Amino acid sequence: MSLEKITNPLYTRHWIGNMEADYVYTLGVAGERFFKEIKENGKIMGAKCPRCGITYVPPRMYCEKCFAKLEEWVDIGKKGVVHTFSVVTVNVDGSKLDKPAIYALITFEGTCGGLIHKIEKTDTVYIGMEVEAVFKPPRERKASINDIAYFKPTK
Amino acid sequence: MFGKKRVAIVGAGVTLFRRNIKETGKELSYEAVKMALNTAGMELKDMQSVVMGSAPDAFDGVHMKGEYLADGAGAHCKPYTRVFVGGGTGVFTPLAGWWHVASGQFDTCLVVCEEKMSSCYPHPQFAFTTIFDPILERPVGMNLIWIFALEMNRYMHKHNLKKEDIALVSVKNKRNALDNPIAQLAAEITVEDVLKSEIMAWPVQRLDVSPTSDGAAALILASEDVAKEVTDNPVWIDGVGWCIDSTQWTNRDLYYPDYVEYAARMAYKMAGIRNPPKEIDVAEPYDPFDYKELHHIEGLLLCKKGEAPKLTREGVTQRDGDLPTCPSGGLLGCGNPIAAAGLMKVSEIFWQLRGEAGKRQVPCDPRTGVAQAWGDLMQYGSVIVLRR
Amino acid sequence: MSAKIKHFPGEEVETKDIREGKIPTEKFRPKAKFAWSAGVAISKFLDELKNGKIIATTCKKCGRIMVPPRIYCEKCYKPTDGWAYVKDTGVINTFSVSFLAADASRLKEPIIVAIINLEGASEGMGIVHRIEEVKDWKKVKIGMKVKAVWKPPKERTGAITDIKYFKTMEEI
Amino acid sequence: MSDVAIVGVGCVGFLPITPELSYKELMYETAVKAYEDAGINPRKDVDVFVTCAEDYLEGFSIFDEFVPDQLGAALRHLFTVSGDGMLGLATAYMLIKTGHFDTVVVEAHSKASDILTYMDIVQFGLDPIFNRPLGGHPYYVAGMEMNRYMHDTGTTPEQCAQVVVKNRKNAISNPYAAYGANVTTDQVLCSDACFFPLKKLEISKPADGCVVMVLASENITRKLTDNPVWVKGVGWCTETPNLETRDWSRAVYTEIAAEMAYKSAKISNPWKEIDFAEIHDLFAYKELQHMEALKFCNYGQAGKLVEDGITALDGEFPINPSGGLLGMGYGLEASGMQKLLEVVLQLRGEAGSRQIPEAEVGLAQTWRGIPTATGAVAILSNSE
Repeated sequence: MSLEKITNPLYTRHWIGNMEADYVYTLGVAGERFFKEIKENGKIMGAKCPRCGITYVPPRMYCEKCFAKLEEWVDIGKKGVVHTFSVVTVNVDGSKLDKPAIYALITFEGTCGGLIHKIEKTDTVYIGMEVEAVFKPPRERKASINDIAYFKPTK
Repeated sequence: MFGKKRVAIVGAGVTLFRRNIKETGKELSYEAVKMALNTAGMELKDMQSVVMGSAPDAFDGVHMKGEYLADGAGAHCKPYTRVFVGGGTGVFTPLAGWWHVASGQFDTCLVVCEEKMSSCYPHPQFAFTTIFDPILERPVGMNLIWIFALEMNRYMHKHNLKKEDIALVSVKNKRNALDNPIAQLAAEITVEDVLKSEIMAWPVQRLDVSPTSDGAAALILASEDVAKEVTDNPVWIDGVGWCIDSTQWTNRDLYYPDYVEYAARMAYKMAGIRNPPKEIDVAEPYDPFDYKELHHIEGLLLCKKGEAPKLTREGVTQRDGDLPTCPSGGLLGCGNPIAAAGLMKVSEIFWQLRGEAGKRQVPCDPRTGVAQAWGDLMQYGSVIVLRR
Repeated sequence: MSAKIKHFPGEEVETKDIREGKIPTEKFRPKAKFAWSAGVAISKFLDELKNGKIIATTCKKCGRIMVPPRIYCEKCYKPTDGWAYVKDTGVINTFSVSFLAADASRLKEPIIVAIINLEGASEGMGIVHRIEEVKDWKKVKIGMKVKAVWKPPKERTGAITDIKYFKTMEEI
Repeated sequence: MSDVAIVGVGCVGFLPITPELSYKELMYETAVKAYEDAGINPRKDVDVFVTCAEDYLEGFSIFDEFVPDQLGAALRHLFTVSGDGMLGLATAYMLIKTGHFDTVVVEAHSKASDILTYMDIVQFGLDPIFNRPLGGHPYYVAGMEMNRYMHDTGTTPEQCAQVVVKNRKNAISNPYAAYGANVTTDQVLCSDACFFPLKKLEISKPADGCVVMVLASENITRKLTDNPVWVKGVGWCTETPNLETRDWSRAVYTEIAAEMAYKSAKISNPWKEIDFAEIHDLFAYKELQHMEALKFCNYGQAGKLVEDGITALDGEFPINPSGGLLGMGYGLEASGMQKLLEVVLQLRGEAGSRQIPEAEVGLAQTWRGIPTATGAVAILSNSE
């Protein structure tokens, strides 16, 4: 233990700084193909493991369980089910959001995984609710998860 | 060594090293692991534990990137740990794999190193500004290259070296890399070329430096029993060593890496090596800068202080010399995806000891090899001794 | 890298294709802001810089006068015993002449950076800072004596940059 | 293979802020306490030092650089585990088991108050391609998990709230706790549902502090102390980093880690063979979910145990006697060490008014927080 301590609260110095930089991420081999399908064809794809028989959404380059390479891609449609959700009322900095945002995991029949996304155009949301993807207009798409504007209830 | 377990390397994999690679860090890790598993004739389910090594999160641009990379590293539902000692990580990670197996806790351990430096835009240099003390050093406007330049200058001053002496390392390693299919900057260059290249921060010039890169590498470690089951040709980890010097790098004489010497002594003691220059047949000292290889040859006690340039001049460190260093082409020739580059060095020694290095094979029929990496603020040494 | 392996994975892409948007990417800039507590030793060090002085801590056991100051001696692993001023003059331990700025951009006029062993501190106790007022950078040598050039008292904030730079004692 | 014991502990904190100490000084003060407790000189008696830290929680790239001096590890054998302190314990355990090392020091700390934008940093941990571009407060992940957990198990909001009431009350008598308080179930239930169904008072608040532990082989342990705490088993596991493919209801990482730890500790009936547990409760529901993963009860039964007071300090099976992270404060990568610290103190009989009578075997469990599915479990005992 040191022989001296700071005893004057006005004397506690702090140094302000950051660790900020710009990042540009390539989407990866599987990611690039997945988002190009969304951007160009408006299709949500999954990838099937030849060994486990599991269809992964989003598609990956490999099966995380057995490490087989995933090369068979399948269209999984636009409709899914809310597996779970959260209604968020605050921004990252803790300030109140103008209106609550619903984040959810949407799962697709016969597949493993799903998509994390926002749900809009609804006052109610529940686990098991059927939802469908609403895409941005083709020219606004950038090969990004945000090319899906949001999910909305099918009914 | 009664009661102590021996650990073998039974497989290795490495991706291309390039300035930008399309694969995500996860995908790069997967490719390296898949190759390592194939070379060992094993499957992911055979791996009981996984260790990840990767340099700052500020390169890949993901907080807790060890967690992010886990599935690509093959860690799904497995015991998984990331270790991190700056630039020394690549050689340190197999040391962590070693204790997973040597402890008797696991029969196998998958060792993975990954770096995707290109995510930091426009240049990974930026991430390096935050390796310095925020109060005393960052305000001076520190640049990573400076700290190497300061060390290089001190080393040259203390031993009265010329840049010509040092440039020979770059010439050798870039030439060695011509035989390495993963290499990013393999080239036939001359000392003249190095001396004429652009001055970055005197005495560091463009061709004294390894590039920034994307890449991944992986090793499969196994206990003695498993190793003997899967291969006739295991390579044993017989010595491990690591050491860190004080944070106060401006209070130390940078001309000599004490921390590398301490790490080497630890590893040699474990391996029972008393006379390193005589007993070590091939070495992969860490060479992110050309002078660093010399610095590290000395720290590894492969010659006396200040004598590494002489060895280089006399051709001793060439592939066909008495003590070949960086037969892989090193970081200067292959590229420097930090942690992956360090693990690439370990895998090079692995292939050399197995006699499978092809055009890069050193002719001396090596039995014992050493790989080493350096890290932190001129501060970290990690050393591994391998035997066949 | 075994000679038995013929194919090495990894799809190379060109920097310019990323820059020009030919390859789809995601972009992000994190907010990562910090307020590091300076603590006992460095708070005092910064305060003294504001007064135009450089303060060190001392260890009676190993006899060292240490700068930058710390509240523990890392060699003896005991609390440091007291404070001592060291001089604002010193000797160049090593230096570099940089044509690169911190962001890796190219400079027209080089920056000289050095580790300066301060007089009055123990052997080899250096700090890192810049050297300026040099006409011919090729004349900078290890072992040269240098002196701190301070900001005017009113402009000092209690920072390492209260020392603007060091300059060589003899004009070069 | 030698047995492994904890022979010294030190703790400074946990406090909401520590403006008077730098992170180095905080670590120094703590390490001195641990070395005094163990009766060792770190410059001579320690074979390996392990520090547990993540760069963005410190504000440095390569935080490893800034660690050795204050631990007495300059020119010694130190390294960083980028993970929770309990992974540091697992590492120390393995190092000693190799037979090459006798004494290993593990350090983990939190200087959370140095971070001005903690939640932005948590967000920076999300997958940069599939998740992060959606934006939003990263704790939506916790809200989603709690929702599915409650849906599948029938756990009620009241039961989750009672975890908060219990833990913050326990913290009142813990000198290392920052957030001890008498909170009512209603207060918790009425607090803002910022991440519905997760409420504001169900979220642990960050705290500053540091924990250092000295571990030793059997031989050295016998020389150093009459009061060792033996590490009977350790387990750790990463399920998957992918939000899409993980189990949203069960803590699979804890199930697997517990299985590994129970196997080495030769525990077949945890509820009977373990006396108390320290469980990661960054969010109140996590305590319940983790209890089930640890096989203290059947899936979906944990809420009932809390409701019935069985996990209270004076209950049949006390959980988080320290006050947990809800009561002590969330010590980031030190949270596993906070858990271990309380188990050590209890097993040494040094837990003051929190002391659990005749405690012999304790369990500590940790999780690496959002967005990970990584955790660890350790089983400690004061008898061999």
